[in-house]
Amino acid sequence: MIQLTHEPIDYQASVERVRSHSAGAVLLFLGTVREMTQGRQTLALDYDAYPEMAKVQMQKLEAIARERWPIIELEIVHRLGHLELGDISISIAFSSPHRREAFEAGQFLIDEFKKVVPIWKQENWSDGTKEWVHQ
Amino acid sequence: MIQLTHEPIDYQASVERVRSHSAGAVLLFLGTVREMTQGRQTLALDYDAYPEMAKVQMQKLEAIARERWPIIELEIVHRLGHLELGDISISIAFSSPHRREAFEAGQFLIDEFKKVVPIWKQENWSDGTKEWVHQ
Amino acid sequence: MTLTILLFAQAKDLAETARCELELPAGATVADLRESLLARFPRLQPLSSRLLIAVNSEYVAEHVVLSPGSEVACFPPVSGG
Amino acid sequence: MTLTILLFAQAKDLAETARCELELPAGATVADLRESLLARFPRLQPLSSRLLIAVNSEYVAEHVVLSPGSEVACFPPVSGG
Repeated sequence: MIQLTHEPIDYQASVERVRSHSAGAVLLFLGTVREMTQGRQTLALDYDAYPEMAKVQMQKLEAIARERWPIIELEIVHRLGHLELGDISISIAFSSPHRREAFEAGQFLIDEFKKVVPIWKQENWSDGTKEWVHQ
Repeated sequence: MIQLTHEPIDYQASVERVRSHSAGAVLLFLGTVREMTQGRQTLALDYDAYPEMAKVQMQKLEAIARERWPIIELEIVHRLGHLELGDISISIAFSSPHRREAFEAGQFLIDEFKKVVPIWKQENWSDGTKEWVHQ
Repeated sequence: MTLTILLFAQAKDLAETARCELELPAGATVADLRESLLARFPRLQPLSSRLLIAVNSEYVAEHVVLSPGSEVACFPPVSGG
Repeated sequence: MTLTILLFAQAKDLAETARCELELPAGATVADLRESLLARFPRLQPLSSRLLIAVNSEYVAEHVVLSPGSEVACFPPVSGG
């Protein structure tokens, strides 16, 4: 299941939904708003998206991961809009029979997400300037 | 923080405690009781431990991980006693500035945990037999 | 054909619009669209080589031929997560 | 010296006790203790080479010399997590 939301992410609900009697492992990755980036202080982040394409790309990502690893249940939620320090921007939760594949799949999912899903963040620096992040 | 408990593990409390404004990533790994193991059906698991040594080894594990990766906050909780299908046996939650080190550290922590921490599980197979697991 | 282009993030800010229409000859490719877009919005030039173009929610190669009715989007490298 | 040995998991089940006392000469090593333990509990034999011995909550090498008052534990490979 993939989702874009403007509300705070309820990661516990995701974890509960992916738990399974077939699973020996559950992995949850959260991206959170970090205060310091290369010596500069952030006050907040604003996330913008191209929602229709983001959903298509997220679904593709899920399909690719399911082809490569025996994922049982998977939920990816990304938050959009204005996020304060410490807020959760993304939650990736999934279950798998064994632990090793869980770490591989988790790293793949977040790495690929950051390459292909059309979402952009704008830094609100503490000096009052705003800046789009283009990694 | 490391903990052994006979109660269900409150992983959300762990995640909330490790979240930090210095963190860009939070990783949670849960081990859960899987029904099928190499074609055999489990009804439940019983976990036994040598608690004093388990705590020493868990603290060592935390110290080694903190030396190798810039972990901000870390909590490892292992449950002991009788666990039913789907129950959480271990929760490893921690925060780090960036995501890459999170996956490396997470894999290290669970792999090493399973090698050095004196905890043993006994399978309650569906045919009524019990068997200690010695991997 | 007339194509509607959606713009996002810094591309939207630099172009000062979230969407625009471009008139392109039949058989025009993604490369042609890129050229036409930069001509229309010279302020996109600094992003130029990094500007991504998607057609119907998929990333496409420069030589792909555009069809009328396609949903085209133009944006800088993504930075979600 | 008299050492108290704690037994866990399958080692406890096979020995049918969670603790025992062993009388060892001064200067005895972990290897000596292992031998003495297997002599006392022949039923531990199937676990023999896999039996782990810890002293004061640390894994120790076979040549380490034991001290009176050490907390010694004996158990099969761990399987937590």
